[in-house]
Amino acid sequence: MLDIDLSDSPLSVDHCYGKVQDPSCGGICLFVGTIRNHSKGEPVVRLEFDSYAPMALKEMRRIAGQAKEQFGLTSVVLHHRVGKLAIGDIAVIIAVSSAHRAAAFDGCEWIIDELKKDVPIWKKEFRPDGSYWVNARP
Amino acid sequence: MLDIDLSDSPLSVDHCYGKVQDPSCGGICLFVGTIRNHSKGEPVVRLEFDSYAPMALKEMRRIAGQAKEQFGLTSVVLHHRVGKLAIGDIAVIIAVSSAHRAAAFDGCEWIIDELKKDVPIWKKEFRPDGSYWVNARP
Amino acid sequence: MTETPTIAIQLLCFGIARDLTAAPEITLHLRSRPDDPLTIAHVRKALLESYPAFGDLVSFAIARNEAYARDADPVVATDVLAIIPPVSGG
Amino acid sequence: MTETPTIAIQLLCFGIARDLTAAPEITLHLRSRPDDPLTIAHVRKALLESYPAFGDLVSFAIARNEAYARDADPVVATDVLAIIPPVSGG
Repeated sequence: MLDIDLSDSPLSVDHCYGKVQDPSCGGICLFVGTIRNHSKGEPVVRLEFDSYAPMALKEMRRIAGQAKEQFGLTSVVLHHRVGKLAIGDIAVIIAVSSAHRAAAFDGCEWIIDELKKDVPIWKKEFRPDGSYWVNARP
Repeated sequence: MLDIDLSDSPLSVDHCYGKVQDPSCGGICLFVGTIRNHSKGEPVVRLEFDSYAPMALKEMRRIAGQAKEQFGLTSVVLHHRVGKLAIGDIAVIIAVSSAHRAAAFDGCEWIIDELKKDVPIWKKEFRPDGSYWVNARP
Repeated sequence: MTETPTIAIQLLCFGIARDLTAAPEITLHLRSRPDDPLTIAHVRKALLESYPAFGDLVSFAIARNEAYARDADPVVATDVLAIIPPVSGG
Repeated sequence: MTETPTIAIQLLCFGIARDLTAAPEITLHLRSRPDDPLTIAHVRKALLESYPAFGDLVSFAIARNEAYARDADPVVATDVLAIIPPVSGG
């Protein structure tokens, strides 16, 4: 099972856990990415995510499907938030279930690494001295 | 922060997530171990966990503390269920937060590996043909 | 010698691209010659000529029909193109 | 030659150990001689003599005062000992 979502509503860890839970699986790994109050030594006050939604969903589905295949996962949930977020809010949840726990850890970590490389979502950090699109400038 | 618990009440993923969530941390990894409906090809109907509670709590605290130190984690939650469990119930939740996500994945996986080696908790599987203490006999 | 007609190429703008163009979408007018058909590389070059500020970014990709495109990929007027600045999700 | 008095050693039983002894706790009576003071190894040997079924397990450890003990570790009457069959938590 693959469940992919881009949402401007708050994400729920329990909800994502419930979706991958399966009586045949013993191991579930989740990664939760949250908004930090600092970035490269600078304070961060709040944050906005822009996305190219149809392409982001396609890339997320591709990554989740490839992980399921490559690591032999049973289910993959990949939910990303967009819009305005406050410190501590959840930006992304990845939940994967597997018969073997090593595959769950490896698959979950691979998904977040790939997501950060390829999915067209952009983070704008609001600091006391202004706002910055993350990674955009050298 | 370390939070260690052995409990005969149901475990909550959201509760453990909330405990490690921290405005200074960007990466949280959780492992959830659940009761499978099969084990080594045999159907499993339900399960009981026995524990040597004071020693189990000491070992859990030692493992969590060592992981925090070794992987530079911010917080570690390690909750294990005891008593009678049904298929799909949560046996263990490990939640760790960290500034860097690679450390969160590595620390979380190390904790479940160590827990399965050292913590004095015993699983009795109830199958259609009888009940068996897991790992006890060759 | 007849002038090759121009093709209007629309480019969607996200993240910092929207700030640099001050628009959610821009149009570039490009020529596609039989001996030099239009590719992503031409679009990239035309974008940098019209909006030199894109040269200050770490990099940027161009998506065609909601997938990453390569410089050599052909472009036709009905393609949906988008500027993809360095991503920062997660 | 005077007989060395026996020491009563209590052992807590968990998991399959409780099934094999049919009790949550057993008592073994052991001698501690000045030239051969009581250790975990003696307790292990006495347990296997009184309850040979422990020999059928994959292995078992003995905990002393809520920590894994080694065979050479000394044992006194006030120590809290426990039989630790192969664990299977998680």
